[in-house]
Amino acid sequence: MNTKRMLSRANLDALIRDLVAAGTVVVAPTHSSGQERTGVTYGQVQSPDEVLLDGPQPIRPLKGVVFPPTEALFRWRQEKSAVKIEEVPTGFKETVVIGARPCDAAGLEVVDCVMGWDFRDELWFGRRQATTVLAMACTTCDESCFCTAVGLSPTSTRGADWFLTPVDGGFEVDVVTPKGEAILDRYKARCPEAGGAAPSRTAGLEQQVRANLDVRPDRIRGWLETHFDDPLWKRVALRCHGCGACAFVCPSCHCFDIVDEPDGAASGTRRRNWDSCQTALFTLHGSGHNPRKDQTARFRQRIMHKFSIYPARFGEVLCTGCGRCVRVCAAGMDLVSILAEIDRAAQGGGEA
Amino acid sequence: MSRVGVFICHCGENIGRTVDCSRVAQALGELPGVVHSVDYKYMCSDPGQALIKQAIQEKGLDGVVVGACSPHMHEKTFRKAAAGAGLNPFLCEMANLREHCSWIHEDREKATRKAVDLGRFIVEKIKFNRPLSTIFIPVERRALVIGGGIAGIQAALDIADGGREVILIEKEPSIGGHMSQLSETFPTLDCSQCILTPRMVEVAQHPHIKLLAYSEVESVDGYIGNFQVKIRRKARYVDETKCNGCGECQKECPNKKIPGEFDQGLGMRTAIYVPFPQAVPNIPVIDRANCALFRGRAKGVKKVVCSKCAEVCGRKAIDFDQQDTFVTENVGAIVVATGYQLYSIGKEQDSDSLRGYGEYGYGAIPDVIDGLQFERLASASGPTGGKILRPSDGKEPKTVVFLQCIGSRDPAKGIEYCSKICCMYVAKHTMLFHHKVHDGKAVVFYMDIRAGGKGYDEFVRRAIEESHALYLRGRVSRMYRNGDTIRVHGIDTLSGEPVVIDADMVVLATAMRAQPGIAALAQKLSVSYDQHGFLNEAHPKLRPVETNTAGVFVAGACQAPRDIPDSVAMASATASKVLGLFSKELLEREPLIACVDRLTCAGCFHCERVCPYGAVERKSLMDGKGRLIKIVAEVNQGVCQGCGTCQATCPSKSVELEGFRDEQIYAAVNAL
Amino acid sequence: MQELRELARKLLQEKQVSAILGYEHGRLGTRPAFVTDVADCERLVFDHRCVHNLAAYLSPRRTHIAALGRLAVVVKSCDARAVAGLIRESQIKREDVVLIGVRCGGVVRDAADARPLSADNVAPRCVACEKREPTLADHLVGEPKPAPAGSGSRDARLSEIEAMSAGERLALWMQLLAPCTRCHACRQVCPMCFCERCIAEKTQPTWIETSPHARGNLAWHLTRALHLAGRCVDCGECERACPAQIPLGLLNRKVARVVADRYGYIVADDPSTPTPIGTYQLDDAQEFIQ
Amino acid sequence: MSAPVTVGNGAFEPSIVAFVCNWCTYTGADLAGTSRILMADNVRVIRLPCTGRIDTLFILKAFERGADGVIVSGCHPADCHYTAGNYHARRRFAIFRELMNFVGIDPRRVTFSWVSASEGGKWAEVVNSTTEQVRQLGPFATYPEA
Repeated sequence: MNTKRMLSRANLDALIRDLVAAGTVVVAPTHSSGQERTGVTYGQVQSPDEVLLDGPQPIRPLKGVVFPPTEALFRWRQEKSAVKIEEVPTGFKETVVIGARPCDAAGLEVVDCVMGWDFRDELWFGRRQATTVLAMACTTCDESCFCTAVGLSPTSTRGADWFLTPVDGGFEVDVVTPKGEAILDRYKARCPEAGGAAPSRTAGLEQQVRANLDVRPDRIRGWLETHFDDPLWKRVALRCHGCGACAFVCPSCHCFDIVDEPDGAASGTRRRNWDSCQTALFTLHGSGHNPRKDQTARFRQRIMHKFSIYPARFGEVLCTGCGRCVRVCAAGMDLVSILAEIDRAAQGGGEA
Repeated sequence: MSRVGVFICHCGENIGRTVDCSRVAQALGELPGVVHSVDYKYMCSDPGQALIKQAIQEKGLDGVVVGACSPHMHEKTFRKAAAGAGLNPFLCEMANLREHCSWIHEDREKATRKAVDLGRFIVEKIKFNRPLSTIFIPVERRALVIGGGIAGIQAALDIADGGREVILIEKEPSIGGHMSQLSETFPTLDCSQCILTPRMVEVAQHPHIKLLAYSEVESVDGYIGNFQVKIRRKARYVDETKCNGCGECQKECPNKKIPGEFDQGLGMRTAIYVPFPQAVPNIPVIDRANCALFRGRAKGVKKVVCSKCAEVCGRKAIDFDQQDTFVTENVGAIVVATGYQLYSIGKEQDSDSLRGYGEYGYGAIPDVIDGLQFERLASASGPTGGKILRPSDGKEPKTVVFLQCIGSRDPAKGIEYCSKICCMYVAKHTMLFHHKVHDGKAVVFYMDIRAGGKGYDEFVRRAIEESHALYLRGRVSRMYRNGDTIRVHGIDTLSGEPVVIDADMVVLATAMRAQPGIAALAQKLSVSYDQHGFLNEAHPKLRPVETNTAGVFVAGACQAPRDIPDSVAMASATASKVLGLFSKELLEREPLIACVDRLTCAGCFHCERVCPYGAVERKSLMDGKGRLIKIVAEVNQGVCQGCGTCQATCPSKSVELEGFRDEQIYAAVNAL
Repeated sequence: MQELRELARKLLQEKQVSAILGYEHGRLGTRPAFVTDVADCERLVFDHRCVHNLAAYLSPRRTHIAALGRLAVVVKSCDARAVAGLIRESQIKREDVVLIGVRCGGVVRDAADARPLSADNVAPRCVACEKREPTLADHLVGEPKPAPAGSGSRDARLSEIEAMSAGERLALWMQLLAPCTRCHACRQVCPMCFCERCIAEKTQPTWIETSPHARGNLAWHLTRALHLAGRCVDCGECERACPAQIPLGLLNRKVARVVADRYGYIVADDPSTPTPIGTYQLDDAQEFIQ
Repeated sequence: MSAPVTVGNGAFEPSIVAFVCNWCTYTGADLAGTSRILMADNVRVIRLPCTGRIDTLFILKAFERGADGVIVSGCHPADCHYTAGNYHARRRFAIFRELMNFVGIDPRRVTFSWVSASEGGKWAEVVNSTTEQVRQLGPFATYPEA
């Protein structure tokens, strides 16, 4: 399992063609098609030409592959004296993700904790099982990246079944999991054993990311546990619109809403859809009471959940430092600065 | 789970011929929530209704769907039947299987399928119907009548005779209106004053009528049954409580050369004056513009220029420092009877849409007068003591030309409508002229003679046949002074010949227009008006004296040109509407009105902007400590008529129209 | 910039307001700033990177902002249109807010874009903007600025879509709306979306399905555009906030053009003009009605 | 939603919902019935008090539920039982129709009409012409997935 292998660019292309030909769904960073603004996103590709491994970070995380923004749970039909439930065929398709960012691959593993905790979410794990993640070390980063601050790095292999490190002429392949082995077994011919250590193209990236933010999650967690009513919340949440875009682009946010959508007077589908704790509706009670009464409370919840509550329960920070929440925020909310400020406060540095 | 009962009517063969009613009943019976479903020959018959009542009671139905004819036909019937069995009537609805299905389709299979669909819509809808109760609104059983002409007087007297208190307000110093200016009235030629004056006195003396003359409506708040009307009592400068109407002040007033309004400028009055001898109330008013004292004050003269009236008044009733005062009256209904004004034919018009008749020389040629001026000349109480004399030289005119349709029916001059009364009063004028100047010659230029009405056409025939008025069908193109006379160029279109007449006097039958200021009053009352300023009735045929603002009624010429019989009839009609409204302490209204969800209303007031009735009000919500939480919309139950435009406009659907709530419509669409 | 800071200091010192809502330079670009301390007025900036429409913060639903007390807000002319909308629709009172109008020469599309303003990065609406200083303002700061460089009509894309067949248009919109995840960021940042409970959140009945599928997405985006008819101030915030990069401005722009063509109404920063919805003319065009 | 009705010859039979006002069009449709005017059976009428109450959401929902066409009908201008509901509706639907067209929903699927209480014949024409038009356009298939 620890043997390094070499995958040339030509062989990667061939691998993609092989997979597509075998009917496997191949997901990779690609141009978001048909949009007015061009961007890179994870999407299903049909040929290696569509794959963009050198582009910027995809605008949406990988989580949609195993956790679609909307999915049917079951259908119901109200009959004269009873309600009938019909299963919706799941049909998890075998999927291979090529070129997942380490932060996105790690996100899947982090969310596994909650999905398999008190109740095993078969939809999540069904798709997880059917999905093989060939993650790739980052070759670019920007001022919003902070994976190193949450225990990851541009080369961390968490959540990856294969880990590709870009080298001259192709990629060095680490096969990380048995699932990775299984793929390797099928396509061994494309990945000969590597001759020797090739020079990595990711050097220096980790330092760059660390320069953005250098904090300790345990210190942050300690501060959060004792500062529920800190004035910091009110101050930093002021500019938050509560739009929730941060949650929708987050690789680790996993909250969902369940709705019944009728398709007739007495039948319909129960679906689950992505949701976000940043909107008032998220916690609105039927009585009209809302325990998180304003944006201050809602923003605090997001930070608490990621850096205190989730770690307390699962020992994992619910954040992979991808930086999408920073990039996407219309109001310039900057989690990097906020975490830095909390970390400083935790060290007795007080308010920034 | 609902317990809905479905009742499918065959309507004899009317539905049954095309729709398989038992199949419809069976299909609807299979829907969840339907616990009873039957078909029957005639649901509206007594046994049919008994079926419904029995099922309600035995099966404990909480909704009844009758698949039969149009709800316009029998909704009331079935709701009453449902109520009879103890079910809230609003939990009963109809599916229209006859007019909308069996009568318009032939294919039995398709019609049956459609009938099932129509029934299903209503079954699903009714699951969301809510029991509703009639809304009761307390009624202040006092009425306000605006305008003290014959229409206002009649309305006030009828309401007061019905035992309800009336506040009658009149903007002029005396009630009486235009009718008090008339000499005789068509078609009977009885003296106007003789029939009007007793009614005016009756108003003054009626225990249930509170007369506020020389007063105007300042503002109106509230709604049917509960209006608050603020009234401006204009300063007369004479204390009404002290004055006994002796008239000494008028005798002493040095300024006696003011053209009097009552005589249409043909007679003179003093600066302190009573408009006419029979005025009610008989209390003078000071015309500030023509009073030496006030003119002095206006110029800044310190000393009192003249105070003769005050000096002579034995009761010390003159008060030069009197101010306008305001009173607020609570009333349950309002009758608008503000009457009309005459179209001014001169060049100066008060509206851009109107053009005058410069070519007829009114104002420039003194012996060209309008119909009301002729009334004053013919009136025994008028400036000439009832003699027909020319304003220019006081001579008796021998040839008088009457022109009809001056302004009326002339879109080029800005008025398309017929003023209705002119044909009749011109005929009357020719008769009065004939009676007073036996050798006189009356010539009438007319477009058409419109004499519809009891005894009206006979009246015109008498003018022609007995008073020998010459009626020429045609228009007058031009008039100018020709020495002592007025040369009139016209055409007789029946002979096709041009006509030239040298007249001693010309009388113009000018159009009737809405009162100046009517738009402002209409806005205060939230009553709509047409492009000419006449107030709009709620329905031109079926609700002719109501307006779209519940509790506000119209009588007389403020609604359209009206003659005296029409005005009086309308006035009595409004009185009957008002008394009907006042017959109960509580007003009952259908509960199918809008209702705002305060919790979700954001107070943007789009609903307020679209409401045709002004039924949306602003309500401040306070917390327990009296701090403002937010301002939300609130629907006034007395004003809302239930159109639902507010709900379709509300972005968050925070206002719901009962009977057609979103859930009900959604359920119907969902059942598609 | 000094003029703006001086004014802010004065307003705070004289206690005319308890906070200034303006812009500051953050670590990664300009962002909204809430200044309550006179000393912090130094942080205030205004330049071509001040893209945000701060009027959104004035909604009474933002209770955490309302708690700050009386605000002075920095407004560009597009932002002032939104303030006018909030006043027109009774959300705030004119006297409850101090408006610091700024003369604006256009802003960039993306607040994080540090480059100078150019035809490449200018927000398209700014090129066509005919009003470079707000009328609705208590104070006006900055020098008059020229129109930004930029090319092409901003409605070119609109016309292009209009020229397609119905089928092509439908296919296009299905594709454009497909990545929508119904986060409703478009709504949350919109200064005119101030409802207490959005129609998309109404569940009895659920007119607009919240699922990000074709039905839900189309119903949502059409209804939002309709609710903004005659109200959208064309500030571009919805499009900027959309994490799926959906060109929402096209829908709003289309409706604005319909409203302008049919009813001669163009949204301005005058709170007294009534919106075209809520009023009507007897002779409104009805060529589409049989 | 019941499946699109297919009759003998297999031709497509559209499903059409009509939202009509109570006072004019509903009564006009009643008149068409009393006058025994035969018309297409594809239209299902839902009664509202006024066109002012008819929401664009109704139309969207009807399409979502499988309608192939929609009719919205009310009182002629100046005839509105509630004075002005139809004027407000006219603006609402004018904008809605253009927006709908812009996103590619064929506006020929939605008929807007003024049908008075005396126009039973006109109602039948509206029903027939809309049915024919929508039949030509084929099923409404904007929403691929369930």
